[in-house]
Amino acid sequence: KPMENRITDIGPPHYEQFFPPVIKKNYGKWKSHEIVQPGVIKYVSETGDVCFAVRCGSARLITTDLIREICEIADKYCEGYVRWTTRNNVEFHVTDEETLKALLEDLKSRKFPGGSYKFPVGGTGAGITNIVHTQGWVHCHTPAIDASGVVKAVMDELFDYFGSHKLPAQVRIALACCLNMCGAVHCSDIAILGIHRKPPLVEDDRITGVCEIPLAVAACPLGAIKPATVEIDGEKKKTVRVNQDRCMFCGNCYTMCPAMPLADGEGDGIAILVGGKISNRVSAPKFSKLVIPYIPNEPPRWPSAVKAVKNILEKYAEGANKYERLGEWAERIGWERFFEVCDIPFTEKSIDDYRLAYDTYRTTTQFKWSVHTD
Amino acid sequence: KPMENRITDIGPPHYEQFFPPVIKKNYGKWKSHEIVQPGVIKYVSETGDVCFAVRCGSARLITTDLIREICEIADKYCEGYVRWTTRNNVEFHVTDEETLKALLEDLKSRKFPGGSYKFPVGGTGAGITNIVHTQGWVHCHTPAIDASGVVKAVMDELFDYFGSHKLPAQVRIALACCLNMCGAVHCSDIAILGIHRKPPLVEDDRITGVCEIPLAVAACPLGAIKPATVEIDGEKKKTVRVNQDRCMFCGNCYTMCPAMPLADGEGDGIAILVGGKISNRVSAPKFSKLVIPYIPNEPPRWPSAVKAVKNILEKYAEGANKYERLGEWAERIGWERFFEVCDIPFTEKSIDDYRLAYDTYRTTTQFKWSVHTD
Amino acid sequence: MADVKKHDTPMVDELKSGPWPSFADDIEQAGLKGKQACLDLLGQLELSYKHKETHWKHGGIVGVFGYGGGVIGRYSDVPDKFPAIAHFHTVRVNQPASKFYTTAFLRKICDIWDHRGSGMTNLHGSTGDMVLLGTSTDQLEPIFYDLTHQVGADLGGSGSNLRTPSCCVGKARCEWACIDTQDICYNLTMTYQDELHRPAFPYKFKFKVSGCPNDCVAAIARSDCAIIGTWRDDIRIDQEAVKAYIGGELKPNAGAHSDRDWGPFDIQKEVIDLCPTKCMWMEDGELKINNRECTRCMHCINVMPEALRPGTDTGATILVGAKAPILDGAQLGTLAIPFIRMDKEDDYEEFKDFVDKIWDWWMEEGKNRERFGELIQRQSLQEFIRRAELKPIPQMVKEPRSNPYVFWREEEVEGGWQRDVKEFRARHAA
Amino acid sequence: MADVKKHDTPMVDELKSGPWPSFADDIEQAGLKGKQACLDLLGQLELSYKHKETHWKHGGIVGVFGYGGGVIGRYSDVPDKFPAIAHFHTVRVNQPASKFYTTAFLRKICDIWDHRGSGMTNLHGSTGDMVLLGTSTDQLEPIFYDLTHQVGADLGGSGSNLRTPSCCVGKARCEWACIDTQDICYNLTMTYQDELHRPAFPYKFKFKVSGCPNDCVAAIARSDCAIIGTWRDDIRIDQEAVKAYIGGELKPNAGAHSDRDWGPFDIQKEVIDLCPTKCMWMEDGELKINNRECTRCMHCINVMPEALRPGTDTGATILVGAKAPILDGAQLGTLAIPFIRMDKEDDYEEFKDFVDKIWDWWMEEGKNRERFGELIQRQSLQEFIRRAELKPIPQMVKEPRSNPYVFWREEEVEGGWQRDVKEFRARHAA
Ligand code: SRM
Ligand code: SRM
Ligand code: SRM
Ligand code: SRM
Ligand code: SF4
Ligand code: SF4
Ligand code: SF4
Ligand code: SF4
Ligand code: SF4
Ligand code: SF4
Ligand code: SF4
Ligand code: SF4
Repeated sequence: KPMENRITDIGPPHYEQFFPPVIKKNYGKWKSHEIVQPGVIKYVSETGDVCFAVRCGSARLITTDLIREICEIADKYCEGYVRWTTRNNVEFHVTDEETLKALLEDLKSRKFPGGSYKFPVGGTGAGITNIVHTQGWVHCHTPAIDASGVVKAVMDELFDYFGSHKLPAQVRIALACCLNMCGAVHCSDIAILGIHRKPPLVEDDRITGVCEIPLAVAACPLGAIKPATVEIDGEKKKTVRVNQDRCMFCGNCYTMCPAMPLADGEGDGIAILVGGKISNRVSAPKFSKLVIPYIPNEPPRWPSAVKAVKNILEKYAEGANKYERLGEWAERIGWERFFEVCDIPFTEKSIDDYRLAYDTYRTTTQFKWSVHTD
Repeated sequence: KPMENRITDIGPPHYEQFFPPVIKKNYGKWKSHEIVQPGVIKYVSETGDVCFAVRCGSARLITTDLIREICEIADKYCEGYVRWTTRNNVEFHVTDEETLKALLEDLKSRKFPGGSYKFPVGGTGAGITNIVHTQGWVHCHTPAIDASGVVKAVMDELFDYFGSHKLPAQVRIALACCLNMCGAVHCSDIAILGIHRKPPLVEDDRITGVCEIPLAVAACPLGAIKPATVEIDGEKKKTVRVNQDRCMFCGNCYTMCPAMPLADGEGDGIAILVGGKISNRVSAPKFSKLVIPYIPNEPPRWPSAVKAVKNILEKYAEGANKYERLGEWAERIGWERFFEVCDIPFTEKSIDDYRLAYDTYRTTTQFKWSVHTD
Repeated sequence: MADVKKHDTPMVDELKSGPWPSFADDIEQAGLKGKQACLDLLGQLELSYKHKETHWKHGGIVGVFGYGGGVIGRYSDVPDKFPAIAHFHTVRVNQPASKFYTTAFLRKICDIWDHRGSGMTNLHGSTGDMVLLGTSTDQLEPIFYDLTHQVGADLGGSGSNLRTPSCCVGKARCEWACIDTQDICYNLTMTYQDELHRPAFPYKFKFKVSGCPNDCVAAIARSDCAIIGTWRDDIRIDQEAVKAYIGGELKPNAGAHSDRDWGPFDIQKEVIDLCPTKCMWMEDGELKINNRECTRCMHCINVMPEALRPGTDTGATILVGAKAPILDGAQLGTLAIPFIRMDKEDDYEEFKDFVDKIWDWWMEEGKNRERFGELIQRQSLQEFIRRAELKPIPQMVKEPRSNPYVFWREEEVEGGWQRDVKEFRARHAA
Repeated sequence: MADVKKHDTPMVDELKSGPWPSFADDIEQAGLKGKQACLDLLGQLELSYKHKETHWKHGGIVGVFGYGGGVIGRYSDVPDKFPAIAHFHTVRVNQPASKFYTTAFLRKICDIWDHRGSGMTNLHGSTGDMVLLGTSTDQLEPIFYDLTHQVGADLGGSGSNLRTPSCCVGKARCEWACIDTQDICYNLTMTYQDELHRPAFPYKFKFKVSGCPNDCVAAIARSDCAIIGTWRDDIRIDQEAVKAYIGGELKPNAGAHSDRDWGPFDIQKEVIDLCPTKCMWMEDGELKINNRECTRCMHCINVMPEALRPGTDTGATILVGAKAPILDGAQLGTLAIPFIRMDKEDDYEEFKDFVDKIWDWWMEEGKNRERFGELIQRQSLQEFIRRAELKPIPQMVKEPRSNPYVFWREEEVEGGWQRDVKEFRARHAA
């Protein structure tokens, strides 16, 4: 009888009931903060109150069992309160150093049977934090890659940077498993993007049953889809045909029409984009730029992609100035130098040919000599 | 009998025969230069030779009489050689200071009956130089404004800056009498541009005789022109109709079809664009940007346009750093501040809505408070 | 529990090692404790690792009565092999603003989800929802009932409607919040419950609220309407603290660079020279700011949080149109309103007026699946300004247009557009 | 001369006053000496000043036998009032490279023009030609005959052909010329006489040659193919001269700022800090440059011409596609070849090979009235690179693309594009 006494449109629970007492009391009164160690931020209020936020990495794809374990910890140290950040890290709040110490020790001690930390502390300051990511093969219908698996592989390799402050500035990594880019892949320091590379299949025998031909045709931003008629078992059926040479694998047709799948084990893979940012600090927000057009899918640990990400991160760490975001660094040294320093082959795939392409052409004689001109 | 002994494709005379001896001898051997006074540049060669170039303003629209006068001067002081610059100034070359002095005095003394200088010396360094311009009402069929008249009016007012080095950097002014922009109006520090503001007329009774309808239709970049049929004296005639609300007055239809004139005494006028540059010095070449969308045509001396140009130039002179071009200054202080400082009302006309418009939208929270937000 | 069936998952198992929290281990543990869905999910993931292709069917439309969103339908395309995840819909639960929780609340969610779902979640989804991952169609109404009745929670958005608004931690913990991000987020969510639950838009629409230009909820990149805190008056300076930074007593950027030796703090190099507007200088040992030239980028404040603070005359900058690349290419938010008061007292009336206007325009003119930013691109920023009844100001653009293709309206042009071609030809022989 | 008729031109007369050379006065003087065309031109101009409209008809096609360009046809639309300019065609005479002249040559031109034309000229046209302004159709062949026979000159370009190439003063007078601009300009003009005189292109095509990145002929903004000198090795430094600048003995920027007191020269502020790549510094009183990071912007050289000079391993950077706004919007030249030798010895073979390739592409694919840069925009920079047989390099772009819409070719993708939908469905139930 779920329809009885139905309540709708009540909206989310009011946030205030979930504030720890120190947060509620000092709401709007915070005066300053200090990251006392990676993952631990101390806040001081105008009232003199102090609050430590302890930030822990999380796989984001977590079970109720793990949530219950988080609750257990929060009950023990944090008066039963806990929070998640905008990048899916877990934050515990304590108000005295002793509890802080105990909490940190406790967190460190908790591991999964396979040996991974349940609650690694970090993600603050000039380091990397949780990778914002999406569903991948765990839930979505359009992915070109997995999400959680790639993220785990990358974070294992970059783990050290999560728990430390040794980069020139914060580095935000994001992953999206298809061009829909659920998340902020289009504006991240390093973006891992799932891409298709084969034009959609067309299921002639099924298409009219599952989608409207005009919608499928209209779905293509490049007009590569045209209505067509085929004979199946002597019967004429309406369907579509794809001008494969005009397809740029955006997947919008499949979003609109289930009879046009793109996914392909051999064709799909990863593109790496870099240099995006969101904050308005120093330079304006920027889009990420495509620097590696394709890396094959290599489950379960995607070694080539992991290596590529790490390489870029480390070259950045070596070369950038303090406070300089990855994209600011690349712009300062010049993109030709970026490709050279990171030893990434430049291909025509990195040249824009979409709607605003002209604005990315180089229209000056200013350029640097590099391996490309040597 | 001009067809007898016909010679064709001989190309221009070879440049070398026109080099003054000192130029010929030191070709490729020049070592350095110094602007000894506005309009006079001293060149020193590796051979030890010296050459002074004296630059004089010119209306560009000049008569053979004036050319003969130039020849007379060149014969007297310059062994019969003279040169024009890429911006239509006249240059005399001498090799010793005495001749230089005599030449300068002579030049200064030559005036037209109305009192204007025939050969004002200047145009070098951090000043203004000749205004690159076009035909205007003196020769072209598409102009929205005159060229020579406007240039004369502006240069009269800015004359002092032609013969001096008091600006922060060079300021290049250009004028084009229509959107075809014959010249470098699209990349000038200050650009004076003739614009139409009424959609083309259509001469139904004449159009098929003077142009091909499909070409006229295809001419419009916005697809505002459609074929149509009208009845004239009971006879059906093919013609075109203009969707006036989609017209942006580019004039391309008139270029393709004489039966679609745009010119209109009330509607036409001047737009001012600023901040373009061409050299690759410090910053990359830039386009000029539209800051005053419309100033009415005010022959013969276009006082409002002259005032607007002078105002911008002087505000720039006050505010810019040494070596800073006008566009670099505007970008440094921010365009909101540019409009404020120059006291130019900002209108929606300055907002791009053409093909690459998105790239000009402000996509950051970074902005300055200005009169516009006060 | 003896009946749970673990699949052979050699590849997925490799994701248990390494230091970063292993979702594989977490899920397997839960599975081994009795949740067949967990084991089947890992099994199907293994198959995806083998085929390098997803094994989920193209989404199906499922939901709860009267709502047009909040549930994403999902079915396995190998249901015979993995029957426990044959149906595997997600339920998007609207998170509390800024994602603080009590353990009591969370436990109740867990109870519901263990009972009626797979026990797997995303905390949180990219938009901000609590994403409950994997249930079957028949459980949807009961889940909704339990959520509303037991924990006072409601569904979030999906489909062509308002999406779940979200915000940064703001005043709850951050000294820089210029607006009350939580209250704004909550207020908008409540005001627009209908828009959130009943798709009536051309496409999705997102609000995100950041307390300052650091934009910790990535509003400028991910929301059709970004509300970002800012201030109009001067940056507050504590000159003593400035001196303490210079003297090395305070750590620059609150210690964000602690694990590398960047040398002693140099206020000139690290703050003054990096200021994008170069509006700061030292004078007689004091830090000076020409606030009129400051663009409030936050850099100096970020570096010296004990010494500098945003002003106190606060409000928000509104940017519109951000979105991911599908289809016209990605957009960052375009500055629409440089400064707007965000007053709790008047229920954000001014802001909501603005929202009404732009939604009216979009609902009237927007094509199917056309994001708000794409409508602006198609019909022009000018049209947006007119429809939103704003004043065009230079702050809306990076730079003025460089092409001369200006649209004039007839009423702006002396004499109008109606001309007599005969008269023209009287002056000008053809 | 008594029969010349001066019109009443009160407005035009106002342009005689003021210091800048008055075209009105010049033309009137010539007219009063007997040239009715001059007076009629001023009369018609006066009428234009009254109507604020041009009084020239839409161009007519006139020219000389066998040439498709070089003359712009022009007729008055008030010929009755101004009969001497009823026909008023312009003749574009190809200027000598860099526009040095002997007075002998100029006088002959004047003689021809006084005899067969209006006596009015533009020295020079925007493209670079000597523009002889105003003659009638019957005079065209005689003028052409006189030009070719008497002064060894030929017509310049107009219409859909190669336009008259032009160049900066270069090695003739400038110490920075990295290429022989005159010789290149002359050589190209001679090589492509056919293309210049006989329209065979989709639209106009312009070459311009500047000796260094200061680009004194505005090649990067005005030519479909810009040839701009540059160098590969190090900037030459004379440390003594550097010291002289620092010491104030030499005037910065060769005296370009002489009429204003900018204070004493500060090499740090005026040179090192303004270097766009920040690749310069002082060390032990010497100026150092990390040449690998230098982008050869010319700034430091411009400021200290006695101390710094371009390197000696010189060649050109080639940029393509610049044009005015009609129709797709203005374009600046796009970097196509970062460095190419420009060798007189081999007749610029490598460069001409490049030209052949891009013209082939344009003539094959270009639409009517489509400029080369518009073809690149329409078919992509990639296609340009392929057709020009270049290697894609990052120097061609400001930044890599930010949208992910990459075109892959079938042969690049493992397994190709032919797939069996049945096989797919065998793995994935629909
Ligand atoms: C907790 C969180 C807000 C929340 O509501 O959850 C947060 C909290 C803080 N941010 Fe943030 N930011 C948070 C996401 C972001 C994001 C959004 C994102 O990454 O998706 C951004 C924009 C990212 C970008 O630019 O690409 C962001 C850009 C900043 C910046 C600008 C840094 C820069 O160099 O550009 C600062 C200033 C700073 O770090 O000095 C900042 C500063 C801060 C401060 C210092 C603010 C304060 O006084 O409380 C907080 C601790 C910083 C730290 O972790 O080192 N926060 N911050 C988010 C933590 C995410 C996480 O789990 O890792
Ligand atoms: C004579 C001429 C070349 C020619 O073949 O005719 C020329 C000659 C010189 N130019 Fe130029 N430039 C000439 C047009 C240009 C142009 C093209 C234009 O204006 O249409 C430009 C690009 C304009 C732009 O950027 O918008 C140009 C940008 C420069 C620059 C870069 C200045 C800058 O601040 O961006 C320099 C370097 C400097 O002045 O320090 C330069 C430097 C020079 C030097 C110093 C080169 C030399 O050593 O001989 C010459 C004297 C400079 C002076 O006049 O102060 N020349 N120069 C042109 C004179 C035009 C005139 O009559 O006024
Ligand atoms: C669950 C979530 C990803 C995640 O793992 O967190 C998600 C999942 C999907 N998104 Fe998304 N989007 C999610 C946040 C986003 C975001 C980020 C955000 O909201 O801040 C974006 C980028 C911002 C934006 O809106 O532009 C985003 C941009 C898209 C797009 C591209 C829209 C565009 O205009 O470019 C699509 C395609 C579509 O709508 O057809 C899409 C479509 C989808 C669909 C519904 C797949 C589809 O083709 O219809 C995905 C369902 C996956 C599944 O099976 O569970 N999703 N999607 C996020 C929502 C969780 C939540 O409610 O909290
Ligand atoms: C005479 C001259 C202007 C001047 O006063 O100096 C000129 C005059 C005309 N130009 Fe031009 N253009 C002249 C240099 C230019 C330049 C500058 C340059 O070449 O460096 C440009 C900009 C650079 C470029 O090519 O993009 C230029 C861009 C145009 C355009 C726009 C082309 C475009 O692709 O955007 C047109 C329109 C057209 O071709 O239909 C045009 C068309 C015209 C026409 C033929 C009018 C027309 O609609 O057909 C003009 C004839 C005027 C007349 O009656 O005398 N003219 N034109 C210049 C040629 C003189 C010479 O040969 O030396
Ligand atoms: S990015 Fe694409 S594949 Fe990944 S969750 Fe979003 S829509 Fe699905
Ligand atoms: S994938 Fe995109 S480009 Fe290719 S056919 Fe489908 S909609 Fe068109
Ligand atoms: S700018 Fe326009 S009106 Fe002026 S000369 Fe060129 S084509 Fe003619
Ligand atoms: S002026 Fe331009 S936009 Fe207007 S109708 Fe003619 S071609 Fe079209
Ligand atoms: S956006 Fe600003 S106010 Fe909000 S958490 Fe980040 S730094 Fe604090
Ligand atoms: S907030 Fe940014 S712009 Fe303002 S003073 Fe600080 S660093 Fe400069
Ligand atoms: S472009 Fe360079 S080489 Fe040519 S004149 Fe100008 S400064 Fe000299
Ligand atoms: S030429 Fe330009 S980039 Fe090179 S060192 Fe000089 S100022 Fe720097």
